Formats: sequence, C-alpha cells, structure tokens
Amino acid sequence: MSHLKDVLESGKFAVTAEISPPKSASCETIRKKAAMLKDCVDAVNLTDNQTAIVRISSFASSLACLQEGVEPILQMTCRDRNRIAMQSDVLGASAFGIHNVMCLSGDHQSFGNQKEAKNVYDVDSIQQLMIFNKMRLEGQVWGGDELKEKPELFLGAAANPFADPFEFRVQRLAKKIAAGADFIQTQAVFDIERFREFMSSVCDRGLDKKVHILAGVMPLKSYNMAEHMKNNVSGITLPDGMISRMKSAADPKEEGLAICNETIEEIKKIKGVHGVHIMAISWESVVPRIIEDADLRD
Amino acid sequence: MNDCSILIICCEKMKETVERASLENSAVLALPCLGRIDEAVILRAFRKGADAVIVAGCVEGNCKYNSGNYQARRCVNEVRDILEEIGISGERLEILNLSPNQAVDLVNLFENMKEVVLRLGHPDILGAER
Amino acid sequence: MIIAERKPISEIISIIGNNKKILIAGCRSCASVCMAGGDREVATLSEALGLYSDLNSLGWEISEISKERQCEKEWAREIAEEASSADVILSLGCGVGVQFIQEVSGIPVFPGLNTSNMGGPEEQGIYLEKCGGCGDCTLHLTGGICPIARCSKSMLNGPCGGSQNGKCEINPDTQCAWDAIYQNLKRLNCLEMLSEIIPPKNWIPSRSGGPRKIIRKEMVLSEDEKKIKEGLE
Amino acid sequence: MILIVGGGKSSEIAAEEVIRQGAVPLRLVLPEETFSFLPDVETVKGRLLSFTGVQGNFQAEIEIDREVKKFNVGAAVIAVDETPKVSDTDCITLSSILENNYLKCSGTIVILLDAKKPSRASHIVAVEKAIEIKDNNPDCRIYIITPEVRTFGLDELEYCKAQKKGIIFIRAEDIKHSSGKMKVTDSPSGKVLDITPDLVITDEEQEVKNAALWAKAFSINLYEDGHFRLGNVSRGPVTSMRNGVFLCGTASRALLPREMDTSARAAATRAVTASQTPLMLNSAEVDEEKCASCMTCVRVCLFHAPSINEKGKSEICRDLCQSCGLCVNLCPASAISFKGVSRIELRNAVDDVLRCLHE
Repeated sequence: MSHLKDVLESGKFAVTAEISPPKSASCETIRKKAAMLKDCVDAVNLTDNQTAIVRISSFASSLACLQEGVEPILQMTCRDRNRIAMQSDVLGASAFGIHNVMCLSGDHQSFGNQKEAKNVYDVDSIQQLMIFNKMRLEGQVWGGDELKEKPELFLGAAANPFADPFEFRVQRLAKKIAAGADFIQTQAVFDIERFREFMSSVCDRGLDKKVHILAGVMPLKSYNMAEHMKNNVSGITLPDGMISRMKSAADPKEEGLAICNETIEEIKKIKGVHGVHIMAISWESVVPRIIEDADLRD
Repeated sequence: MNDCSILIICCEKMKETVERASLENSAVLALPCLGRIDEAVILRAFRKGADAVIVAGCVEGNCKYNSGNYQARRCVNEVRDILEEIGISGERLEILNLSPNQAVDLVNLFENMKEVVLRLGHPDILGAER
Repeated sequence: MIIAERKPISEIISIIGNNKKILIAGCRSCASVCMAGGDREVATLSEALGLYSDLNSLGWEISEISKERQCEKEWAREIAEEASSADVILSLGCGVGVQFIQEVSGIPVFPGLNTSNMGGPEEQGIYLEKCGGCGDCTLHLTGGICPIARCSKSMLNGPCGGSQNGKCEINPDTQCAWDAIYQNLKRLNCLEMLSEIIPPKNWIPSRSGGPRKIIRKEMVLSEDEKKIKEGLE
Repeated sequence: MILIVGGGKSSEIAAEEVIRQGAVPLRLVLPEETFSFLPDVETVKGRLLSFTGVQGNFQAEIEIDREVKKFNVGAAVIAVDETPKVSDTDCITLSSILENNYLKCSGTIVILLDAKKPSRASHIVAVEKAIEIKDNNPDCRIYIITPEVRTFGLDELEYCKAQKKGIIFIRAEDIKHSSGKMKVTDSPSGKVLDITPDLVITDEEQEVKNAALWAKAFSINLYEDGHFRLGNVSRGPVTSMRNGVFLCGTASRALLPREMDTSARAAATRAVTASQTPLMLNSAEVDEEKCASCMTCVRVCLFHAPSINEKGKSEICRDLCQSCGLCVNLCPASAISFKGVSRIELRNAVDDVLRCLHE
C-alpha cells in the first residue's frame, strides 16, 4: 500500500525529500526533480502552497511524482480546505494510489501572495488526523455516513521541537499520535542540543515506539539564507556558531553541506529517530550527494 | 503680504511670556492648561482664517499638571495628519516647549512660521473673514 | 464592547461625494468608549469636514447630533427626523448603528467608522480583540482565553509550530493565544486539561451557520398587545 | 491649625516652626509608632480615615482608639522620615553606634558601607564616628570599606581629616566575610587584603513604613521606590501633588541632616501661609446624562479626582480637581466641563480671538 510504510515498519532508516511544486501550469520541473530522486529516497513531500504562495496543487504534483515512479507524500493544510474538501481530496488521493497524507496547520495567508484571502481553519491538524483516522478505520466520514470503500492512508504530521512552549511540545506530539499519526517529520534541525533534549523526553514517554519520527535537515546555501532562516522563518532556531561559519566560509555551499552532514551524523546517533527528511528547497539536485556523504543508503 | 494671521495657543503660565513677546499680527488664546486643547479647537482656528497655529507650552516635565504638554503634542500630531489629508500643509502647525523666560525661542519660531506662510500663501478659505 | 475606528478622512470625503448637507450622528455607547464616535470625535470630524469644504468652497452644511445608542429604533428614528433637511447622514456609530438609522431614514446613511471586533482596552487607547462571537463558548476548555478570536489560525489544539517566545508567527507584537493558554493553565495548575484533544467544532451557531437571531421568548409581546401599543402611538 | 504627620525628627522641626509662625500644630502619629515628646505640641496617636476639603479648609477624620474625631485644619505637612530596616544579621549598625556609644572600643574596626538603599547621610555619619573613635584611642586601626565614598560638599574636608588621622578607606566591590576573617579586593589596584576585624559596623537599608497608607488617605501619589511623590517643579520644592499638602522629611527625598532641618521649616512655613489663603478652584462637573462611563477621565487624571460613583457614572471630587481641563478635552461624550472651557465656549473663543485679529 505505501512503500514508506513498509520501509519504516521494517526498521530501516528511511530517507524522504521535498519538492516544492512550481508556480506554473506545467509539472515538467516536478517530473525532472522526481527523476533525480528516483532511487535514492523512499518518498517525496509535495508541499501544499507553502508559505501561502499559490503553486500547482499538491494533489497534481503527487500524481506527476507517482507517474515518475517515486512515492509521493501528499501534504494538506487546514488553511485552504474545510472538512468537506479535505475528506473528498483524501478519497481522490487514495483512489489514485497516493496513500501517504501529511496533516499540517499550514502557514497563515499573510505570509504569501494572497494576503487578502479569507482563511478557512475549520479544523486544526490534530482534528484533521482524527477525521482521516476515522475514515481509514471505520470507513465513515466525520459525522457517521458510510463510505462505499475505505481509503488506505498512511498518516503523517509535523512537529517542531524548536517552537515554544518547549515543555508542551512532546505532549502535543502525544496528542497527534493519539489522533492517528503514523509518522512525524520534524522542523529542520540546526540546534542539535535542543533536538536531543526533545528526543530524550519523547523516548522517556515511549512515544518513539508508537510513531516513526523523521528528523528534518536543511542544507544552507549561503550566509543570507541562514540569516533569512533565523529571522523571518517562524519556528526555526539557528545557533550563532552556524551562522558565523556560513559567513566566514570560502565556499558557502560546501560549508552548508558540511554542516548538514554533521547534523545527520549526530541525528543518526540519537535514539528514537527512524529516518531523515531532507528539505533542500530549490536545491533538490544536491539530495543524492547528501545521501551519499552521510551513507544513508545501505 | 504682512497681513498673515498666526494664532498662538498657550497655557496660563505661558500667557505672560507670550504677551511680553508682543508679536504683531498674532492672536493669543490662553487656556488653563495645554491639556485642554482638542483637535476641534485647532481645526476651528484654521477654518476661521488662521494661516498658522503655534501651540506654546512648558517644557515637558515642567507642566504644573504634569500631563498638559504631553497631551498637547499628541493632539498636534493628530491634527497634522488630518490637515495633510484635507490638503493643508502640516508645517502651518507647530508645538513649542519653552520655559517662561525663553520668549526668544517663541519669537524665532514666529518669524520662521511667517516665512512658511509667505511661502505657502493663504489657505484660501471661503468662510474665513479676511 | 464593540471596537471601531474612524475611517480615514480622505475616505469619508470620497464617501460623501457631492452631497452638500451632512448630519454627523455620534453614539455614546461603545463608539464613545473606544474613542471613535462620541461627541468629541463628532466635533473633530465636523471641524475637519467644514475646513475641507471651506478650502474647496463646496459649501457643505454640517450639523451634529449624538444619542445614547444608535442601535435602538426609537433613537435611530430621532436621528432620522433630525436629518429632515440633510442630504445624507454620516453615522459615527458601529455598523449596527448605521443600519438601524438607514431602516428608518429616507436619505442615505453612510458609515464613518470601520467596525472591527469585540474586545476591550489593553491600556488607555489600545484595544484588543477578545471574543469571536462563535455562538458556542468553550472558554472553560482553554483556560479562559479564546483561541477562536485570539489565535490567527483559530486552532483548538494549539499551539502551532510557529509560536516562539509567546508571540504569534504572523506578527511579533501579536500574543500567541495558545502560549497564553498554556501559561494560564499552568498558573491555575490544571495543565492536564491540555492533554485531551478537543474534537472538530460545531460551527452551526457561528456566523458561518447563517445570520443569527436570538429570541428571549418571555419578552416578546403578543399580537394584540402590540396592536394596543400601536394604538397609543 | 496645621496637621503634621510623622514621629521623627522632621516632624519635630516642622511643629516647632509652625509654632514660631504663630499657628497651632496638631501632630498625628500611627498607634504603633514611637515618637519624641514635644512639650507644647498636641500629639495624637491614631489612624487618618479621610482628608477631604480644600486648602484653607480641610476636614481630617482621625480614628483615635476606636473613636472617630473630626479636625478642621488649614493645611497639612507630611513629615515622615525613613526608618532603618530591621536587618536580620546580628552585626552592629551605624544607628546603633549613635545610641549606645561604642566609642571606647579598640583593635581593628571595619565599617562596611554597601547597603543597597542607604540613607544619604550614612557615609558622613560613618566618617564622623570613625574620627571620634580614633580620637578616643589613637592606636586602634579603622577601615572604611565602600564601593564609593559619598561625602558631599564641605563634608569632603571631614573625609580628608579622617585620612590624615590614619583611617584607611578601601574602595572595594567584592568583600568575602566569613568566620571572623575578611578578604577585600581593592578595586582600583586589584590587590587583595586580609583583615581580621574585632568589630564590624554596617549601614542599614532605609524604608518608609506605611507610605501607601498615608498616600491613600491624602490621595497623593508615590514613586516606584515607595517614597512620597513631590509636586511638579513648577509648584515648588516641598509641595505634594495636592494643593495645601506639603512634604518634608526623608520619606519624600533623601536628605542630609542639615537639609532635613531646612526642608521641614520650609514645609511648615508654606503650610501656614497656605492655611491662610484658601484656594477656590472651580472643579469640573460631569453631566451624568451624557457620561458613557468609559473611565477615560479616571485613567488620565493624575490627581485621582474623577471616580465612578455607585450610579455607574463619573463623578469628580471637588477637593482634588485642579481644574486643568484634561478630562474635559478627552471625555469622548463631552460630558465633563467647567466654566470657560466648555466645547461651545472654546469654539466661540477661537472665533472671537481670530475675528478681532482681522479687524
């Protein structure tokens, strides 16, 4: 049903990547990027109008990705769809063989290029998980009407160990698991100390047994990308040491990849992490090399 | 064009200083405290033909009632925004914090306020008595 | 209270268009309390529009009136009657006031304020939204802080991944409601409330369920009582 | 009659000055407070319940052992002094030297001056006492350890005299004091000094007891650090924010002993003149019809004059209103006014003043 599910359940160290769908009616770039990642990642995220900027839909991108032989992870935010649209889209996805669905609250529309739009937020990401979980287990839409055929879903959610209040983050993760999340992709890890702390309290509560956690990593391309990440991307903490390294680096790209590699090495040592999610936004071509350097492919 | 008319709004304490400066072609409106001015008073002055308005009060912190000149500054800023929206230049309105013995600052401001009025001319207000 | 803010004067001027006789109607309830539409603001606006009219020799005639509340038919009718010789009424009441006056007025009634939300003063001159009017209050589940009104994503199981040092991701000086909820429940030491998942909300009683009508049955007069009453008028 | 509040030195001087000015002082002290007896001054122990009325005609309601008495006074002087905070450490304090004199002690004496909120005079008192101890027995060794020696004006001569007599001043920030041994690092040179003192004298923190109680009764404000807030600069040095109520003593401003004397006499003099010149300010009035109970007036008035009465409408207390007109300006319902500054009067004033300008 879902290749990612099999990989995670077999205990292997999973690797997923991310393609950001283009602002265009053609999905040529998706096909090209998918081809690049074909046999080195287990699954690929197709973001849903990331930072509220209008792009080709995650559903269409997932289909294109599937046609290229790469397993997609459909992302669905609560910003643009009420529960009617969500449930009908999930039925469509499952019908077309897209079984990995990731539930996200989604970036507020004031970040994107449709600032005057009215947002939806009928449900939040945890309630979204509840709705999808009920569909796949009981074969009913929210409210109880029967479905002729149940959707087969492998449900994912996000977790941000670097957001506040820090001590509540693990409890919120527990709520997502209770709501039906099967795998978790965390926000990009730069502050390894805080991530280690997060993972230890996750393991203390035995949550690592109930869900597959993939640590997010993001290779930095340049100094001002690092500055940008630190200042105006919400929910990311970047240690100053890393920024100064990027600033003084002769070849920032190489330095970024080195930092990314070190982070992955550290992550591999942390108990309870079942994989890595590489977010190389508009730098997908470097993913094979990252996997190479950190010898993630056995 | 020496018939430009400038209104000076001041508080009780400043009244004597303003009168001692004896600025010609100016009218003085004294109030118990600058804190009493509201936007309508200044707008009314412009409507009734004032070419410029100077709000003269004590140095911030010296006001006998403590908040008079802070409130006056907030009111002046608000009126400046309204004037700009209506089409009258905000330069015609100024607030001045001075201590009672500093009449010279008032005279200087009065002089360059006259230049401003000279440069900008009368806001041709139909209803104003000319 | 209902919080509103005066429209920019240039916008009011364009709304008035080429009407000549304008009655500015103030309101002494919420609009006064949030310093938007009381007698003082009516006086300021009247002087400003008068100045604009004199400046461009438009010959506007501006009169002023203020009532306790505009959202009562009786007072709305009094305002409409006062405007017998006016071309338009510019109401400085909230959106409710404008519509009450328009119902009983023979001439157009224009809004002078932008009505915003239900909330209260954080301090003198700063007003914060507190209630979203969702028709089904669950403040008891979120430590007395409403995420529907005060969380940018109206989440019921927050905070989202963008909450950092107590601030919302969309704006550094917007408080993250869920961070406040967490701190408040911690202070009242009932943090365990946050471990239960709040299920998807029933939005029927909210605005999305259609315009709402609240009826206090024991207060509605019967038909013949109304007839007797009308007889007296 | 002039009401004088407080039991300390300032209140004595103030009472004495009031008598010298030919008025009658009434001294009020809290029941639990100690006070120095003054022969021809009536001192009352009680609690001030309310202080209403205007300058020249105040009514003070004082509860004296559960019986409420009304006094009619012309003005009031708050002459409360700071009192040293009772420190839990058992070492000898500066003020204790003044009472039972330790002048005869010998060996090495360390005077430690680093209290967070010392009285302004603590450094001069320390230097003067050190000189006296040195004079009594010249062979004792005295150290004065302080981050900074604060002797002002002429007292610098005392500081110089003390050094000539061999008193050692150490400017030090970190002082380790344990089991009879002291390790002091001299900040300028960084050298560390070991001292084994026979006697350690410290200065204490000062506090103003019951400041909030008096402030509430007189409706005057406090600074954040708990001292009484002085009136604005333009009202004069010993004034409070309320007409007819004057402030002296270290509870309003940290004073040197000499300054305490002058400030107490000044307050007393102003009080006597104020009691003979009644002040009739026309206070602002609220039109309850128009009042939207929005509390703007309550929030903006720094003199606590407006308050919301039981009818839920604003009411302005005639005694406290300074008739400055701020609330008249800011009231959104234009419900507050007084003669000369109402909205219509002001509009006409602008019209007249500009009309005669154009003639």
